[in-house]
Amino acid sequence: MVKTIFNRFAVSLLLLAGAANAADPEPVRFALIDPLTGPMSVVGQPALEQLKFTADRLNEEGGIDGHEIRIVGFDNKINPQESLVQLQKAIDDGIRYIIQGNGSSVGSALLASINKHNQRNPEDRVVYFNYAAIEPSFTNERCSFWHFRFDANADMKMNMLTDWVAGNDDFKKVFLINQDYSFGQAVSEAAMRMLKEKRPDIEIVGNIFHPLGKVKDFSPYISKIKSSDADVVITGNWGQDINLLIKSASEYGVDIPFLTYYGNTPGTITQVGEKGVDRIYLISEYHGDFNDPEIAERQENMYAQTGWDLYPRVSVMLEMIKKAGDKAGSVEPVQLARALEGLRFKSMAGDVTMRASDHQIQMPTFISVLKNNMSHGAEGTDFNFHEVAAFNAEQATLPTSCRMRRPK
Amino acid sequence: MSAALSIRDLTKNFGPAEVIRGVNLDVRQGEIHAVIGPNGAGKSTFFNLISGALRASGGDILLHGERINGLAPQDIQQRGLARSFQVSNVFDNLSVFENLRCACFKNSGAGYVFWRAATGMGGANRRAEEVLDMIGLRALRDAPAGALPYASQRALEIGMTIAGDAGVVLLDEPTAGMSNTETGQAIELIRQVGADRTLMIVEHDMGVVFELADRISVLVYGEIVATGTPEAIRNDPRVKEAYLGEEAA
Amino acid sequence: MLETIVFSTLNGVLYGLLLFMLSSGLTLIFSMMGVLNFAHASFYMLGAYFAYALGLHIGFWPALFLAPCLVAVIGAVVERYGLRRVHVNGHVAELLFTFGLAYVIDELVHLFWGSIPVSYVPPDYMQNALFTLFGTDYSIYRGVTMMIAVFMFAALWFLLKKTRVGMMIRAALTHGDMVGHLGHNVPRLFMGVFGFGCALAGLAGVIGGPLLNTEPGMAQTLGPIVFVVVVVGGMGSLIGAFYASLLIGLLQTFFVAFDASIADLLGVFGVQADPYGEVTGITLASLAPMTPFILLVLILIFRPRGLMGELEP
Amino acid sequence: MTVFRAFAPWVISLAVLLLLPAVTSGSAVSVINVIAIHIVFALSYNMLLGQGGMLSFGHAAFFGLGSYAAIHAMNAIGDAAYAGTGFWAHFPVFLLPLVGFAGGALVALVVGWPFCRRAGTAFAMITLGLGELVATGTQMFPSVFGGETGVFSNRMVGPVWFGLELAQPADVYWFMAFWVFAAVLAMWAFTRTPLGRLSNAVRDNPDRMQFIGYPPRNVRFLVFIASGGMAGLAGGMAAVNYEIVTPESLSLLASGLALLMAAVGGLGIFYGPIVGAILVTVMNSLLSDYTDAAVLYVGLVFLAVVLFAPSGLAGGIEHVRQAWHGKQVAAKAPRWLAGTLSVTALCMALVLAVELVYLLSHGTDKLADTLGMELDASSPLPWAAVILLLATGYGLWRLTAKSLEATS
Repeated sequence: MVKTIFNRFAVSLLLLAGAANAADPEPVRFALIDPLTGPMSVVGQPALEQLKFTADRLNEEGGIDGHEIRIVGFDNKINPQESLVQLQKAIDDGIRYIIQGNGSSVGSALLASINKHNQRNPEDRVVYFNYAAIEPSFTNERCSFWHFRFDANADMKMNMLTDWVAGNDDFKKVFLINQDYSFGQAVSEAAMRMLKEKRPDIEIVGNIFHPLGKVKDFSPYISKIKSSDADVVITGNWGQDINLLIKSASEYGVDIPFLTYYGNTPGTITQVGEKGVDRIYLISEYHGDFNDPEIAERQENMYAQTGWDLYPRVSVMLEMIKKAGDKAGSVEPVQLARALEGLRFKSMAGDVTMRASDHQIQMPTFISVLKNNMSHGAEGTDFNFHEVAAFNAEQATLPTSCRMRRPK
Repeated sequence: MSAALSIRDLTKNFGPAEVIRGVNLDVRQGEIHAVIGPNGAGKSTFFNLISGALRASGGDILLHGERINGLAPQDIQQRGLARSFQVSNVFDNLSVFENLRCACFKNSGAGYVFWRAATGMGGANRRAEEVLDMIGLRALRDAPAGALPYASQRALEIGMTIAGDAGVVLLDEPTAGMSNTETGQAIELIRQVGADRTLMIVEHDMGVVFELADRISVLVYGEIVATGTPEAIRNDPRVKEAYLGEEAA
Repeated sequence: MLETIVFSTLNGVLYGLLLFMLSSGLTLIFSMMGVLNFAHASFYMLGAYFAYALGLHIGFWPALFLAPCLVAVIGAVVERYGLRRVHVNGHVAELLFTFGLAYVIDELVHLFWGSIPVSYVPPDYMQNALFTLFGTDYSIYRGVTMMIAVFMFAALWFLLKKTRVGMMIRAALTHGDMVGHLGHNVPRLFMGVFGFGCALAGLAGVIGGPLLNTEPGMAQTLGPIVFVVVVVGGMGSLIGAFYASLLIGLLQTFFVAFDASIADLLGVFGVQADPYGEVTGITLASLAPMTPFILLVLILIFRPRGLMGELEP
Repeated sequence: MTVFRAFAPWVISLAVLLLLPAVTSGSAVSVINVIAIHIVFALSYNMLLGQGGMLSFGHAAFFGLGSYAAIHAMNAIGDAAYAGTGFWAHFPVFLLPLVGFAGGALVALVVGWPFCRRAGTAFAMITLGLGELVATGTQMFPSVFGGETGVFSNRMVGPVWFGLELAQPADVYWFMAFWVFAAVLAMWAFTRTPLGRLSNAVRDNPDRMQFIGYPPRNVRFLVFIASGGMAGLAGGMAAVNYEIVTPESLSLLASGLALLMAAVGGLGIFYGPIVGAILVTVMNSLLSDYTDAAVLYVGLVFLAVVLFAPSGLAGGIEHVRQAWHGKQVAAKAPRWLAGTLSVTALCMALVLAVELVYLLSHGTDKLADTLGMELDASSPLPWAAVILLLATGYGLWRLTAKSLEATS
């Protein structure tokens, strides 16, 4: 108690000093540990650019509790071991906030390592903000006070997808195609389980796995889908595996919806273009309609400045961190983390909450489909995702098995 | 006198071409036996068959009365028959001494030892040093074998062949491409080697042959046309016609 | 059922032909120079990217011819100033060189064209259906691809059997050392062959780019499979490479088509097994992309000279 | 004197290992720990390529499987220590690299025999196949390899040795120091044994081996096992360092890394791979902080070494050392100087060119920013600089070459 009062006192002093002369309080730094070089940088760079883009805006509004926001990129080549080396570098640089998203393997490594670090170094804690690693266990059995997830986890997404499928009576036959590794298997397992309880009459006409990123020619898989005459395909594929899948689908004139998690990976729209129209369905935290002119303007500026599209999730994450910091009146990790628990926020998509019990964000989610001639195209094209269904935070939520252990 | 090495009806054909056609030959214990013959007579093939580099098409090869045809080269080597090569065939990046020592390991019981230092393998080292002196390369002990002058490489070649203490040694043109002085030294070396061994030599240089050999066999187009003492061979009409005559012509 | 078989065959053959276009060049290079060029797939990628970049300005067809020539030039330069230099240090050094080269080319492509796949597509009229079978249309482009591949095979065959250069090359394939004695300029011959081989890879890239995406990772994923084709086909045998390509293509597609799990196979022998078990649940489909490498290992163990090779690598 | 000569390197390196922590800061230590792992990995690779003449593209399989063996053992220790009974309860984490060794050696023993029939291209291809199969296979058995998220554990369990809690990287350093020293010593000793010598002989001339009583295959096989074991030992060190093992650790990339390090350092000389491991590791984990073309530079360094310095960096060191013993330093110094200058000039030209291209294609350039330079790719000036540097470098190069011909 005394300590916090003292802190507030100290901070307000610093603020006064800042007001008096230009000597600002020292900046608060965030380390983004993601692939920034090599082929996979396509998923890391957009996040880095978005963070910087948003940071500039927030700094004009005074940064976090008067501290300027600085984003530092650490390249992990999407390799878990390398990530831990980079994590150690960041920590030794005195950075206490880690941001990462790509690859549940990296996420798992960081989560485990950061937990151990905080347990072994009670005096300097590190907090991990996760914007895309959607492995459910991170906010269930493996949940941790030091980890916050700003994306709906795989099960939540599947829950909404299956709700949507179940709600549409034209869908009688579902085909599942996924990459043959833990995530792909989880997706297929969840889909089968949820569809069975929501629409027992729906028939799973196919459930196949193909190795991760090794398939060059998807036509054999497509002809399987075709011969099964399914009404809808559900896939957790990402990267080349989604591009190639959609391309051969259109080549063979398979005109059924492909419900995807990652239909919006940078490059997909460029690659798939017209072929994806009315074919790629996407479940994500936002859509490409940009009805709100302010957000639309942001999208335009973002693309003009960085060559990447707006990354709503990442932007929201940083804004919520700022709000928490302002609320806590501190950039000290434990206090900021406490303030972030249960924090409510109004995002472009609606009301968002960081659930205290498992640090899993609760946010509105949309299902959208790729359309042409959109007013705000993605990747400099005229294509973008148009909303077809919306779920508010309450519909999106799922219970958690997390039993959070908090620092005293 | 018992035969150290005896060959019975040995034949070898590559497809239709019959290179060795029923060779019969006895090499006596302790003698120096030379095999001569015009080019393409099949001398090298003959050696390759005996040393196991090639498989015979027919016939038998007996080492001290024990069949060795069909065995792998290393097994033949283990039974006490070693051979040298016409073109130097050493371990280029190893020092002269290492070359010899590697050749000694097997027979000094060092096998595939990886728990003791090579320097600790007394037997192999002693033997290697002996051979080193014998072939007169003491001065070049630590030079990489690949960098040796030609004659020294030939000497090393012979050294590696005898290092394993084989009772029967096959030398394939040991003096090929040497100067006269070098040849002289080589002859000395071969004499030494032959002192306590059975030796079989393929050689083009008639001088060397007639100086060294106890007995000579003449191989012409895959057949032994004559076997006997140097004198006998000199005066053998068939040899004259088949070989020396050809030389004269 | 019939439908599946027909399409699996069509797809398998197409994929196989693509593989052959890609690996025929390497077979030449490998058999003549003993160089197992690790960067071969990278030249294939260069072909695709060049065709894309040129196509933006001069159209699809001109690019189709120009891009491979560009690749050939680069290949020749690499041979002249790179390979020839390391050749004296033996095959391992050559392998290392091409290994590093592949690494660098991939990064350069990444540097020039970015990490996002480029939209390299054939002209629209070629995306229409060539014919429609069982309600599935088969695009003109796939047909054209097949034609070009077959044509290339025929041309190669003619070149090797009927022309003087071809004779030299075939001589070198079997008795590499002899050609030098015949008074031919072996270094230049090597440079030519290497460039030519790279051009073939480039052509494969031009054709394959639109079918299999044009992205910086395309070389890495296809590279090893090319080796499989060459090794399985056998050193010095184009026909072998041809069969090996088709074999791999068909194997992969049919494995996908009829994905029986190990449990099912056991079931045939009356053994009951959990169809979703970790081991027993493995399906042929999930094995499909591993088949080339299983094939590679088995061939090298049991028939090292490959299907139709004269001598071991 | 000669005795001192023999022991000097070991005494010195031991001293360095003991003094290093005193002179290095926090972040350096974690990188050093990785270097230690890579040193053992690279040396084990050189047992195959440098000593035995076997070019392998699947060496990471042994590293990775050793790693998995060790991490599972670590979990076993954790469970047993919790229960307080069983063999593992008394097994110190400190000895886990031995488990890794056993794992690696065992795998090599099982798969090795058919591989070792021939060296050269056949061996390279078959190990490539092995690498691909293992890498793909790991994704199929989540229960063993933990799927995408890998297997994670906690190293602070079981009996503590030498008072090493292994909490901080600083503790781990001593663990690493011990094992890297032990492993290097062991592998050096191996080269002095009859088998070590025979492996060199097999490399030089397999055909002759049979005629001195050894089938080459046996020798290769034994070396293969030893090398696989050592790779596994490195894997065990990695397991303790990262406390997580993911399928990436047996990917082809990892195999390539071993090759890269060994070749850059120098295959012919025993300590070559050590030099290579240090350089490559540092480049990998630090370069990307300063430039986005980091991977490219690593590749270029590798190419340059293969082209111009077949005996690697260690070859250069040996060159200098011999000159030193031969008292020719003074004579050679100017040539060396010129050579160094020309190389630096060429490198600068190359780097400048690369960064300029990067600027053109990506709009921004990290290196320029970090150096605080104002690069303008559109103006001819920087390009002129490139040409100039190239010319200078090439000129100097010719000069040194000429002087070489003159002297020799």
